[in-house]
Amino acid sequence: MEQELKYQPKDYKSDQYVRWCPGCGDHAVLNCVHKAMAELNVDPKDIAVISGIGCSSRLPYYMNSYGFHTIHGRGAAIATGVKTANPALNVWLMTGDGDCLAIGGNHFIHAVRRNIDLNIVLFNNKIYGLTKGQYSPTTDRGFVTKSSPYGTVEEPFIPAELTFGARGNFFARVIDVDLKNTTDILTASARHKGASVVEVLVNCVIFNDGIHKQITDKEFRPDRTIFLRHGEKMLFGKENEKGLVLDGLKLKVVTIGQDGYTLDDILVHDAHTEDATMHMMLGMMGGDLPLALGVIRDVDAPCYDQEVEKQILEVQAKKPHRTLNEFLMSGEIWEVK
Amino acid sequence: MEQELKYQPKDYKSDQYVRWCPGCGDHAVLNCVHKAMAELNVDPKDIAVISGIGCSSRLPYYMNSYGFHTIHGRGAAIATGVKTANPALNVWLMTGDGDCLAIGGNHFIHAVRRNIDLNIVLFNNKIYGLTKGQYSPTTDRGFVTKSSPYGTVEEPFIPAELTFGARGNFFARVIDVDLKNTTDILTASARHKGASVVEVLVNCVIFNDGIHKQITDKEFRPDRTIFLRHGEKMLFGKENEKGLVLDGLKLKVVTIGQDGYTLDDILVHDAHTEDATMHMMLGMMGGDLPLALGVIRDVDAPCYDQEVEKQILEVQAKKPHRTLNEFLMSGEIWEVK
Amino acid sequence: MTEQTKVTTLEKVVVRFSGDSGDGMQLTGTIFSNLSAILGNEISTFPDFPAEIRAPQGSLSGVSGFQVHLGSKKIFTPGDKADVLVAMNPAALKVNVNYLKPLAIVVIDTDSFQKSDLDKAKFTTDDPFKELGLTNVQVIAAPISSMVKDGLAEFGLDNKSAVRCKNMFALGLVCWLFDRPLDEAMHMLQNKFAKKPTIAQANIKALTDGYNYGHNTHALVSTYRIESKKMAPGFYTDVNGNKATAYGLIAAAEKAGLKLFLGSYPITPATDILQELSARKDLGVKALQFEDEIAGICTSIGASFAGSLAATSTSGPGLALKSEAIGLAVIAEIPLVVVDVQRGGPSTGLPTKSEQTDLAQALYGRNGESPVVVIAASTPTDCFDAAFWAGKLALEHMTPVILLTDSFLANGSSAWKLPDMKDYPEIKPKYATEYKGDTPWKAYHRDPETLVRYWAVPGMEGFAHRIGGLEKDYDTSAISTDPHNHQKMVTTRQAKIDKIADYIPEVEVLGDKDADLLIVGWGGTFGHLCEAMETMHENGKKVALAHFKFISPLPKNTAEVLLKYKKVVVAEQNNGQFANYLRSKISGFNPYKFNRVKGQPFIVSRLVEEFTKLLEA
Amino acid sequence: MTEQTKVTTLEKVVVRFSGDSGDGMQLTGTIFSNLSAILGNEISTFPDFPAEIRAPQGSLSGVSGFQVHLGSKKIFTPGDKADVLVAMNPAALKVNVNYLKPLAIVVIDTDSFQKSDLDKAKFTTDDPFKELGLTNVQVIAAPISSMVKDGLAEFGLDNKSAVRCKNMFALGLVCWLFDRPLDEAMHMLQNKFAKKPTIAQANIKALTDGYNYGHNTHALVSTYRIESKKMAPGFYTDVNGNKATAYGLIAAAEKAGLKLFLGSYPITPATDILQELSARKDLGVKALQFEDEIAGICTSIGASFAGSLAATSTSGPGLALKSEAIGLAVIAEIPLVVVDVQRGGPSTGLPTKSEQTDLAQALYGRNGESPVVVIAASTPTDCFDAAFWAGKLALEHMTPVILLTDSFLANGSSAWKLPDMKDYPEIKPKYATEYKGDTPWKAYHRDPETLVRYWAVPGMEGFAHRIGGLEKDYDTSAISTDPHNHQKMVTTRQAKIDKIADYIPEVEVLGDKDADLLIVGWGGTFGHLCEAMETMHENGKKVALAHFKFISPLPKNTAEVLLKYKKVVVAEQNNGQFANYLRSKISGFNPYKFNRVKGQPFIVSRLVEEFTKLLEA
Ligand SMILES: Cc1ncc(C[n+]2csc(CCOP(=O)(O)OP(=O)(O)O)c2C)c(N)n1
Ligand SMILES: Cc1ncc(C[n+]2csc(CCOP(=O)(O)OP(=O)(O)O)c2C)c(N)n1
Ligand code: SF4
Ligand code: SF4
Ligand SMILES: [Mg+2]
Ligand SMILES: [Mg+2]
Repeated sequence: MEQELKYQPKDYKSDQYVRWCPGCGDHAVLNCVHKAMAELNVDPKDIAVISGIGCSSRLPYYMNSYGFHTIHGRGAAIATGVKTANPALNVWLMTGDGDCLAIGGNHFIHAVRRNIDLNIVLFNNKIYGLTKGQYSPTTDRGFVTKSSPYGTVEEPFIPAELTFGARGNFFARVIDVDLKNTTDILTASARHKGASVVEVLVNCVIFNDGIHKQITDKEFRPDRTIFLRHGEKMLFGKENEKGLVLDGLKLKVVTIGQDGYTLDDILVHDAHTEDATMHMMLGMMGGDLPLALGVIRDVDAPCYDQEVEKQILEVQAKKPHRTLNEFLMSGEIWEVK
Repeated sequence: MEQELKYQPKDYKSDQYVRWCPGCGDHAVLNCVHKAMAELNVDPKDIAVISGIGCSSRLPYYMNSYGFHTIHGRGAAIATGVKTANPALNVWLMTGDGDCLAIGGNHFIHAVRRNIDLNIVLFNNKIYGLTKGQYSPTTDRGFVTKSSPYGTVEEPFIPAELTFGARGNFFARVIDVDLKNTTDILTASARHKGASVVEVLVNCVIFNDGIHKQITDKEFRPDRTIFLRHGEKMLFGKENEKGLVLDGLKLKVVTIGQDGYTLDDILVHDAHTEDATMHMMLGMMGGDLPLALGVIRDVDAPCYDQEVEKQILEVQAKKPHRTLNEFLMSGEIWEVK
Repeated sequence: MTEQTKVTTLEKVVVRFSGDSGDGMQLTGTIFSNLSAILGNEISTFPDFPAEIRAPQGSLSGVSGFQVHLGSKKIFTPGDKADVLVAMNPAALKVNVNYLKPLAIVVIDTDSFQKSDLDKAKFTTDDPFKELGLTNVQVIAAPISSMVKDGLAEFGLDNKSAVRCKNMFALGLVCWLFDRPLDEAMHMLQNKFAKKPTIAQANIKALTDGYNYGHNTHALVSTYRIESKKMAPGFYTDVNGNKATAYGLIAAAEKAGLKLFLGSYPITPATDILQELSARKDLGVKALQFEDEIAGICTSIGASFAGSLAATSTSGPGLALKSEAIGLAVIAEIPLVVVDVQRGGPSTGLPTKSEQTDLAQALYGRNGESPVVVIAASTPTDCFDAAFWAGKLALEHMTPVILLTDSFLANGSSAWKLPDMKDYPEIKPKYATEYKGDTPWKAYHRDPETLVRYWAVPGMEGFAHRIGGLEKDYDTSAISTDPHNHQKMVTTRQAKIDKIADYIPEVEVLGDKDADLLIVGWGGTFGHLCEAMETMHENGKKVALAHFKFISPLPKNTAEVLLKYKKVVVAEQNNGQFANYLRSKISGFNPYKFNRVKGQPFIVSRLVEEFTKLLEA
Repeated sequence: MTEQTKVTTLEKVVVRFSGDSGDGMQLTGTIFSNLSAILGNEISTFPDFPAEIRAPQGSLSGVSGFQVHLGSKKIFTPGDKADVLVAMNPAALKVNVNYLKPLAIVVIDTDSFQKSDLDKAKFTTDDPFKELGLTNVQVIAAPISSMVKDGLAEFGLDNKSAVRCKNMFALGLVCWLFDRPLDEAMHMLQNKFAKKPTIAQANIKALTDGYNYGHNTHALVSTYRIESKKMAPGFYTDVNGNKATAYGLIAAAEKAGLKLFLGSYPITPATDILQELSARKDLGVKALQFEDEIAGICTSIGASFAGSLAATSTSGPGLALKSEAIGLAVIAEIPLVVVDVQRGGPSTGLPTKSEQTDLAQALYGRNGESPVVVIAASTPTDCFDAAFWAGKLALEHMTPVILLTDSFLANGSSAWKLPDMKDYPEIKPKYATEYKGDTPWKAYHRDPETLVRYWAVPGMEGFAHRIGGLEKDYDTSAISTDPHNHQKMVTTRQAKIDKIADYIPEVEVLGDKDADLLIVGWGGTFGHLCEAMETMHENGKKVALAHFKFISPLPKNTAEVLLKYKKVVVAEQNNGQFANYLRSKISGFNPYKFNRVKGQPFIVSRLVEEFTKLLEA
């Protein structure tokens, strides 16, 4: 599809000073968002960037599009209204792990279930940044924060798992420091029709510095992460020497050339398969298995906003009246003379 | 564990008239709850039955225990408070598909994630009964209700899937008409330490009559459902002639003696395995596969209410002060004479 | 009958039980009238036995009836026409067809309205109501026989004995309709069947089941008032307050040339608005049910941001949940209509009853200085105009508008002259394209006259902007924490609402110019207050009525009107919320208060009594 | 300086920038004083160069300083002691040690406080603050150098040039502290480095980064007032309002012999209460963070039902979210403390600013007639007593109590004499075991005197019962829709709250018995109003102050007090919410109003000015 690219990343930048801390991972994501939009070639006037409250939720101010910085946790519901009212808009939801999964958890799972065509960017720094360091629903069990001075006693949500539990059809995971892939995947998420969830692992340099270090640092990344691409083998490691195979209902890491495993044994990633079993297994990796990055699931399904429009057209095709007066006159009426 | 059974089901019955419609599935569940409690042999004074709002949520009034009929959707949060404040209580949450999964969705997934020791009974009639017939988050796509006069355009939640997506450790599914199993499984759910979710498929004879008929009717039940029991083969059919096997990452129905399948090939149900992959596959069955009934997952994990208590004891073991005055005197103070 | 529930507006009521002679209607009627007497009603009854001793079952001549007229006082006759008819079979319906009031409630057993039953009563079509021309009755159609059979399964009765209890099911249903506790009826049944405890229990069970059925289904019963005595020429239809509200919103969207969006969540007694608008896909309405009330309002806020006329509908507890989001709409200054169909509170309270207890919540239920427009509808048909006004003010003044109706209006229906939309004023939101200021347009630049900010909608070229819940700079529209700016914005948001007084009608005073007593009311009590005033006029008293539809801001002439009369009484169905509000706004205003919080409409005779006392005080 | 933000209570302020001579402190100070002048402040500055021209880097003799004294009027000197000190290295800290006010804010660059730096300034330990005896200052310790390096990476400057911008980072931070917009400073930098655009840009970036750092971390800066001039003998500690609130709740639980439970969700400026109580596991407190504000209150309601002293803490938007659940606590009649630390509204508003704009929401923000107790704390240390009272009234009167504090109290700290719990009254909830009625106990049976229902807690033998949000029968405690019963319950719930007036102290009048003007206030403005009164006394004016802690119900002598004075002014940080409430309660009360909604504390001199005008009017 050859199309003239009319926009530059800067065309999406607003004139507001960016208020994030120096070194905050959100800066990188913002840049990637600008780039992804240029890539998508969409007119800034047709973009609506919605957010809740949190450091990450300030992003709309830094966009030169239409934007609405709303209230804590309600971004998903407000974005649902924007998109349903006007499906022609390109609607993004910028949200943090607290905003999206604590107070906003319900709107999030319902937006995902309805498969409304939103591009949801979940900034996961495993902490409440804006309120200065309390634990969030993604904070690891036992972690000490300002509101868990002796460590949390809760199991964290795994955003991929919750998304799939809520019938999600698009889930991707990226890291703030990987600008190239983040841009690409934001672009892919916007192209997906339906609710797409992109979890970005971001660093909060002030209140949770280094929380993703064990994964995102250049030295660990090749061995502790795997970047999934649809149709490609699930390989990772510095030399792509390792891969994933299925062992019963479990995924297993093997080294090519060891224990008799060859490249042929390695699984091929199918992001488009409807059954979510494998996507769930991939999304849940971690610990001994590499953390999955990239688009884990990307399946087409009816979009809420489109279905609403379609139903109106179907009904209207059967009924002639279009104005209130016509409608009322078509009902049970009587005349007084 | 031989223990004298001191209580009869009637000891848990209150003197209030039961206000459900004749033929409503909730009556049966109420009876099973009474029986399960007798089975559990727990003193009514140590039971707290919490509910939100809905027809099903009126259940606490029909119990002779402590009870709290709260506000729509908030039962899970209120029950969390009851149990955390006093872990010695036996706490039940009675909730409907609307109460639990629409307005109450967030409290539900968080209660499940925290693994607080609640017995959650989810009355799923796929409709809002109390408000007279609007669709709920479990209503099938396309279904016509008072608020979806042209059919819904939403994908329903599957409670098992959402529970697992929220890190759930106990999930069971039963049907209102099967009193024996419902009683047993309610008992098992109460014995489980942690958040246990029991989805009961109930009939709303007034606003959604027959919604589960295709599954619960005696004639269909043997072929369209499978009752899972930990450690037992996954068999079903009138003569237990059919069973489930694994075909790659998919479950498949086979007939014993056909296509070379023998009893040995049939999967054995392991409700206690930590990995939820198989439980998710079982919970998602339907359509061509039989609907899974019984306890699908039952895994031990730390309980929130217990962990909160434990942490207090740990901290107290290290600090001598127990009163506000002692604590204040141990801080940074100065004296004016 | 001083107080009753489902049949709310009537102070006297006629109930007729009618069925086959074997259906036990006499017993049913007797029990009902006895227990009404026990509850303090005056009663007059009329048992109406069939002429033939053994007429064929189901035939017209076999119909047996029992009529009860009951009320709080002065019941001299068994009444002419029935407000409620229980018709156990088609024959019973047919013989009573001329004895029904308009919009009477007719309870039928659908199990006895099968083809063969209709034949016996000599119906020729399968729609007996249509055939009888009964178009303006409210039918509660329940499968009574089969429910009774199901409900009594545990008693092991034979089929016939079981079905015989269906009269008690019907009685239970009527008891529910009139909020009659069942205890006395049970007692009577126990006595009557003292020797047959199983039959007693079965009858009691059927009675309870009928009650519960009514309770669980609410069976859509509405109340009826004639709002105006003279009917102007034109086309009419019946409409209840919820439908009128729905149509008013559609009308406003039409006049503004916008799509109507409703984000909502079911809640009694507001659900009908969602249901009516969901069905209006033919008119392009997007009325959608979301996961809760917060999502209901938040999707609407999103839709408003995207350029729709957006509304959300709820009742008290739902309004509480929407508080935070209303605040967002206030500071974002976007148009939004919030309909609150008031019911009995606090908390879940009395979900099917009517009150005016959400006024204070509507005015004050948000953090910060957070002014909104508050409007209240006064009759079922006025809900149309009030909703239209709400849409108009929201769009033209870029503000949330809370429209208060109540359960009584919502379910009450009236004859309604179809409005001609040509008679309604234009609705013209001020779009950013109309901005003519010297400096480049910013999101919070205002029309100097109305203080309304110009509306820019995503998709408009050249007006991309960001809004949100944080305080904004008056000039640059950027986030601001400047103290002076905050004061200025707080003052401006209030002034914007206050200025709306220039765009709404003044409050009218009905009745005597030189009245000795001014009655002040608002919202759904209009009919009763008006009737009370008229009755007092008939008694030769000089009274006037000032009834408020616009509450925030108040009409410009409010202080003038209220301070003109020596005696003023503010009558409302709460503990004095409007009176307090008026006192906080108008120096020197010290009215009497008449307050009832019973979940019931006012009773005209009581109003007259109390107001007359005030006059004499 | 009329208005400033983070350093809130001062009308004049002294800022000192201090660092090595290479650190650019003169430029920093100059820019800051210039832009303050541009913003309308009077200023007086004092550049303080090092004695030696080229003292060794980091040494005591190399310290260069620039002091600015600024305020709204009458600034004659550069000031004696600093309210804010920027110390770029340990030497700068040391030379300024004697020029700091108590609780001054000290900004340091932690990157320059390493061992080698401390050595150069001749520190012998690794804790310079301790070594200098600087225990009562507020330190903002930021890794300025490294953040500047990181922040400027994109400019490709060499390390030295980059680090040289650290003065601008410090300036940005101070600008944030005083709410100075950066535009002017940027302008000056652009001019200064006109020929080196990269350097200009780098300096601007560092400036912005410093501002953002302050903005994002808030760097925990609090305000300080001396509440009482004479200190009674005893042990003291510093406490801010949030901590005092937390301790007050602990104290109430202790006195009642109950566990304290707090269900909460973080929100500025209330988070500290959750954090302080989370750390009090040593005292057995269960203070837990839940998924949102609704879960916060609902878990607390559950805990209350289960027999704890339960509380929830939040700020305005969170209170809005809790509205529906507060209604449940009202109708269920269970004890519950809801702490609302007010901040600037509406909506998200100005989260770090202070207002009194949630009073109306606290009083009225629920559906139905839903009365609660409302209390407001008047000083940081009074938060302790107010929270104790809240717990006591909640438990002894089985009701939700809303405790209003505000951002100013919450973050303001005071010297606090440790309370001896023996001096505090007992807290005795009425348990069901104390019920002595004739009929068997039911959940809504009441103590005839207080109208308080008896408390039965799960686990108690013989008192199992069901409560909920639906209206209950006065006698049987079963669900009831009876109109008379509803009226009775509505009246009783209100009467129960009204009766609490018998159990709280009367409002005290401070100042002149025969005052010409009575100042009326409530909550966190006490200090300023009191100071205003005292200043006016010094000016020979006769004024008095009635400051309210108990708002619903009002103290019994309220009407008497308010109607006694010829002139009364109600002063509050909102648009008149308390004044309106008083007017709705007290016939004939027509006060003047003094209202400011700036997110800032009152300014005493303005109060004096305005009140004096009123006296003369
Ligand atoms: C109703 C409400 N509750 C609480 C808050 C306070 N609050 C603001 S942001 C936030 C959490 C932010 O965490 P997250 O969403 O992870 O964003 P981050 O700052 O980490 O990017 C909280 C609790 C609020 N603004 N509104
Ligand atoms: C805040 C609030 N919103 C809405 C309602 C109205 N309401 C009561 S129950 C209910 C749904 C009931 O459905 P479900 O939970 O499935 O229970 P069921 O009646 O089917 O057993 C609704 C919408 C309410 N009572 N409170
Ligand atoms: S506090 Fe954390 S999340 Fe917020 S801007 Fe700073 S680094 Fe980013
Ligand atoms: S309406 Fe439905 S769910 Fe409610 S009681 Fe009747 S049958 Fe049961
Ligand atoms: Mg976060
Ligand atoms: Mg349901």
